[in-house]
Amino acid sequence: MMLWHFVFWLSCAVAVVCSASLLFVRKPMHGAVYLTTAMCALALAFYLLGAPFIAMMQLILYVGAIMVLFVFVIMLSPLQETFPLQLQDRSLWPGLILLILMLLELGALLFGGLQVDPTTPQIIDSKAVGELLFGHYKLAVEAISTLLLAALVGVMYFARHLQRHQERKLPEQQEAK
Amino acid sequence: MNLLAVLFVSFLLFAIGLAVILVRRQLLFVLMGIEVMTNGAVLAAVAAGQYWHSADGQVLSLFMMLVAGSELAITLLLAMLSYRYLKVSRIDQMNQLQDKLDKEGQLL
Amino acid sequence: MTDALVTLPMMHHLLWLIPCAPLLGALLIIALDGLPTRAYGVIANLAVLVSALCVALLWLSGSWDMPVQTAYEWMHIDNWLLDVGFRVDRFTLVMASVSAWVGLLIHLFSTQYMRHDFGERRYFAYLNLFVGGMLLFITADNLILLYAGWEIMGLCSYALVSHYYTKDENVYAGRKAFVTTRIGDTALAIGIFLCFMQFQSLNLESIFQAAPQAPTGMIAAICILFMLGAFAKSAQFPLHVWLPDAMAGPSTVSALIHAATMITAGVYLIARTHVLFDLVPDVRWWVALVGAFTALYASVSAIGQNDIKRILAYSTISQIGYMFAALGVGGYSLALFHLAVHACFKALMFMSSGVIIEIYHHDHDIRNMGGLHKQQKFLSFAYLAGSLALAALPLVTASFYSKDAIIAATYTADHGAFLAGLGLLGALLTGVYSMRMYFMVFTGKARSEIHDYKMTWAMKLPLGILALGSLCLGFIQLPDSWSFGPHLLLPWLEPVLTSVALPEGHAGEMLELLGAAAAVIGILIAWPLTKAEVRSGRGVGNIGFLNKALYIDDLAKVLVIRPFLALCAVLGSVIDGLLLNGVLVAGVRRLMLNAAEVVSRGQGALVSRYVLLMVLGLMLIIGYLTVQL
Amino acid sequence: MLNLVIYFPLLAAAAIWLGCRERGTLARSLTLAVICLETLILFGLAMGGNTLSLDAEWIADYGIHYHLQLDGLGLALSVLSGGLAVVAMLVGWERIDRWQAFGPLLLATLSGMVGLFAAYDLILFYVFWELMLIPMYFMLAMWGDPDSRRSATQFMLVTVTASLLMLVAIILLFIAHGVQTGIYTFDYGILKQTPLIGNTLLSKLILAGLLLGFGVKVPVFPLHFWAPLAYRKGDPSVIIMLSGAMANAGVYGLLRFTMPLMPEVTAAFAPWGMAIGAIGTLYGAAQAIRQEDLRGVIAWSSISHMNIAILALFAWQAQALHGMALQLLAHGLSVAGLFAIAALLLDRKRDGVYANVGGLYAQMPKLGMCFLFFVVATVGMPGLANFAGEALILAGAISRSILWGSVGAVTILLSVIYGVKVYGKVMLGPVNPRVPTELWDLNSREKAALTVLIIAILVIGLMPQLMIETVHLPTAELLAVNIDSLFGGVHAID
Repeated sequence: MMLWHFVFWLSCAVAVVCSASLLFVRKPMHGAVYLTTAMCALALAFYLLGAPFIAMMQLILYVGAIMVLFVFVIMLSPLQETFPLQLQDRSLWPGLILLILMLLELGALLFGGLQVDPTTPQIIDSKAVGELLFGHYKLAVEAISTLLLAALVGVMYFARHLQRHQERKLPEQQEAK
Repeated sequence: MNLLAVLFVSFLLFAIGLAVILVRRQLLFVLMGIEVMTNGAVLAAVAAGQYWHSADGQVLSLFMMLVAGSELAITLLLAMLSYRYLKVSRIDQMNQLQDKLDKEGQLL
Repeated sequence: MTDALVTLPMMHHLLWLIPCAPLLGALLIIALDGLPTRAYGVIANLAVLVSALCVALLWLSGSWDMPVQTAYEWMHIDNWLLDVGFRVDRFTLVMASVSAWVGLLIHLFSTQYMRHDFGERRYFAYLNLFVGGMLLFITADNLILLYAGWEIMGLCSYALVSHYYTKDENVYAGRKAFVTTRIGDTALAIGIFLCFMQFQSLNLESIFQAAPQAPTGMIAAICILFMLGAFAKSAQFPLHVWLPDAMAGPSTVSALIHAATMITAGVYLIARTHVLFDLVPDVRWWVALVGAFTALYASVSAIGQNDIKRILAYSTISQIGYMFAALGVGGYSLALFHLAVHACFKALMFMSSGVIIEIYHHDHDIRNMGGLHKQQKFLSFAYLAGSLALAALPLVTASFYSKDAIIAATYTADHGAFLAGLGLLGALLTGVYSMRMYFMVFTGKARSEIHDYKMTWAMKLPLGILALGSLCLGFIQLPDSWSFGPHLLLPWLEPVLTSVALPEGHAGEMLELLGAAAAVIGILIAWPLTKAEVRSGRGVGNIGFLNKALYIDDLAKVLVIRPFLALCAVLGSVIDGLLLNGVLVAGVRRLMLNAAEVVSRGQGALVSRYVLLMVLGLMLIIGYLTVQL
Repeated sequence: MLNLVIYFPLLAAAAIWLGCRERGTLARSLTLAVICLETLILFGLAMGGNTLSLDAEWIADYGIHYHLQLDGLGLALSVLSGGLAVVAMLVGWERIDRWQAFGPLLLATLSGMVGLFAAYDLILFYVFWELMLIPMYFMLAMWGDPDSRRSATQFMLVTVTASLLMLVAIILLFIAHGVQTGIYTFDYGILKQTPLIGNTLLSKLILAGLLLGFGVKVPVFPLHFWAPLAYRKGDPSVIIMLSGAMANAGVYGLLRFTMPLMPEVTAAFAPWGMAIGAIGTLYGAAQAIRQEDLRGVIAWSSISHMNIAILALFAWQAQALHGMALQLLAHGLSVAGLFAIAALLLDRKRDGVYANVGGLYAQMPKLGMCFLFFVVATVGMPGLANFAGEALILAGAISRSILWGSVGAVTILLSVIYGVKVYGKVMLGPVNPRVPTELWDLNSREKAALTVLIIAILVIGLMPQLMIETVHLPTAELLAVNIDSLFGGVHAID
């Protein structure tokens, strides 16, 4: 149990620290790497919480799909600039102050009066999830699948836009030459 | 497992994501911040589900991931388009749809 | 009297033809397209002939005691029971005869007179409509139908006065006629509605029966409103302003308006509703006062006119004034008598004046005429008959018998001496202006070129008949005080129209003599006056005060029309311009714009600001939860 | 049958819209055919003299019924709307372009109007009300003078605001009625059975909302500010529908939903309502006198005449209400005739501003005669339709209140001033040198359009009893709300 606690909180800490580093990195690529790390750490945390299915999904979907997308975009994007953090920008401060206030409130909320019994995590396997998914939530699954389809169509549409833009650009460049 | 502590971690993640959005105004970082926020929410959902020994939390987080995935697929492409067409990368420069009224109240 | 020469029981069912034949004639003329122009004149004549014959048949069949015919139910809602119904009694019959037969003569005259004129078809349609309207007005058995005829006449007067529409002043004259008389129409309409409110009926008979029980105040209000209506229609002071201008139409139209239809309608209205007026003698007295005053005022104005038609116009106003004076003292049958006489000589004079104007090449100014007697003998004698009748030459002309009786009758009313004095003075001046006009036109040397004009039988016949009427119509009713001669009209009308007591003895004889003397003196003054005027080239017509008819018209323009238009403008700019569009519309617009600007600035398309607001919202929600738990 | 007459134009509109994308002339012919058919069906129903009705649950939770009932009054107004639509089409035959859009919009409006006159449920009424208004906005904005956009937008904003107020009032009425009786329903038939009692603040608010909502459409005197501009700038064909047919809907709404549903508060308001009607009548007429163009005069005269109807409405008296029904029809016909004349002049490139016209009669005597006929009808010549309405209204109003009835009667005078003035300025007088010499007189299509109106005006004027009998039953039913006992206040202000 001790080990569980150690590994769990460590992975949580890694996730938090890696996320927080997004605030400071200069290059998007570095940010993507930190984000990937954080997600992997979270996957571990999910596993430890007793949700192996979600842990795998976290790896497959987030790390395997979303982050890859990120990396693709970063690599494809034409401008390779760096974005340093600009804290001297005054307009940032009210937001940060509000954020800190919110955190304080959260702390007060969570640790102020709530009493929650600690429990030991039990493993809820993919079978249970699947039953629920295709039983009670089947309508939501349909909705989500429609959403995915819509996203697919949307992406294809935009991608064609992108293509046409490039095609238009090419002759112009040739003429310029 | 102390649920409150896990929830606090998830809130922390959420807050960090929000902070990223607020502080870093480049499109890519904003998107990353959104991902962090989503992750925080997913963590909360999973933890709560496990606490109640129910698979609902996991189903919910699965949905969230899928939604986040489809959202990101489109927004990333849009980000790319905005680089190409508008030549901007900061979200506060992307205000082309802003209302601008002339003196007579007609939209310019 | 009731022995019928011809027995025609069907007559009760033909009453509708009297007003409807000319109306249908008008409809036919409008509807039938593409006929030769002459055919329209024929249709119009036939239509009026039908109603004239119907009236004649009524006489012949002796059915003058209230034949009533209901054509169909017009509007019926609860006690608003309104039929299209016609009714004839003795008084109506006289009036209808005047309108129909004089109207027929004018129609006949028009077929020649308006030949090759402009807009003949339109002219005949309106002419028919006009006569139809008048006959409808006369024969109607309820107030609304009466009002309908009244209004149709207003419309026709508008259309016919502005017959030569290509000139702005003619159009304006038509408009003025319609609008001014419409003032009276409004009063009449309100009066009718009050009648309905009071009696819950529109039928004349039932109103007359219920009238004695009604509150006097209400009857007085109704009578005042009717009186105003009559004044406007009959061009009594101060609503007479439209009539002199209405000379813009063809002369035959003037003849129709003055003799057979519209102008006399006011007289008829009051006589028709005399049951109500008898109940409120105080109101009725005002009718007499206005009438007598108008008689004098119009004679004064007529003296100062140079336009032949304007002289005639003022003479009409003056003569109608006498009729109102008679009405006001209760001499309804006297008014009717004078009305018939006046119809004859006025139609005659107007139609003749039309010819005269043609001869002098559309010049209306009598100062440029003269010497016509040698060229147009028939016209001259006809006109002389008319002029003398207008001047009421004693014994030989009809209006001596009718007008002097009126003057005598006014003497019996309250302040009778004053009323009779006004009348006598008017009679004197009438002699002056009427003979001045005749002398200026027909005697002496021609002051401008005289064109050839050949009158055909269709023109001579009506003029002849009317001239005969102007001279002889009076012999049916010699003054009551004369023991000899026929007394046909007034006693015959007695069952319908109560007659008035004339002054007895000394005063009566005095008045008779004075009346005769006034006319003769007037005529005698006219001759030297005309001589002097022809010689010097300057005369009464050059006196601006008289020529402008005491400036009443201009006064009305300044005092009524302009303030009214200004009021309209002020109301419009204050209510619509300032309050509604200025304050309300523009204010709301301003408000919306400002609000939009604020909101628009608030959103500003800055994503980070949205996030900030989101954070704020989140903070508040969580804060709320924290406090709650 | 009832559903058929309501939805037939709407379905036809959809079909024409989908089917005649590029074929304007086909759309025009089809639209005319549909409107003629619809009008004939309605006319047949009106001649039949039966009241059609249909009742079904719609949204049971809120007591909303699909309740339709088309009685004599509704039928008469529906036939009028259909007839005016025919006239509007005929006079806009060549001038209006893009029939593939105009036709469906016209049909949709017509459908809304028929539905509105049939609706026996407040929510249903509201639905049809909006169905009637929205196509009208597009017709106003897309056809008409080049700068009609602005007036159309103003029209839209004002009417939408007003109809929202009306909706709020309807909902408040629903609640108030529910509180009073325990039955929560929008069904007019049920609401009518148990009218709202008492002169409370709530009922005053409801009345105010309804007055504003319907009054804008009429337009009642101080709410008329949108109308002159819209009437002047819109295409005359559209305005025929707007002023001739649609304005009636406002009066109809007031007639149905104020007095019968809340007699006490309405009766308390009635003297003020009569005052507003009388003053509005005079005001409209006075403004008409001031105008310097044909369409401006017609617009104001329309406002003036609709306010007489308001005078009658609040007199709530047998003659006045029958007169009001006649007046609605007569005003619709005569104002449509005048706007048709304006349309025909517009076809001849004459916009009706006094400076650009004058002496047209010489070239177009037939058009001039028709014009004069409509002017004369408008000024209330006996024997024509408007007189029947006005005489009844004024007689009824005077019976109720001598003061306001008499004030209203002054319109007899004022109407003739502007009527003959506008006729004289446009048609008579010296020929304006700016007028081209090759204007054509009426052609057969234009004659047909005007003849329909002229015959209708003559028939109603000469035999108003036909119309009175048609509208008698519903009016008598309305008059069953006996307010004589409630009417103490009227004579008090005399």
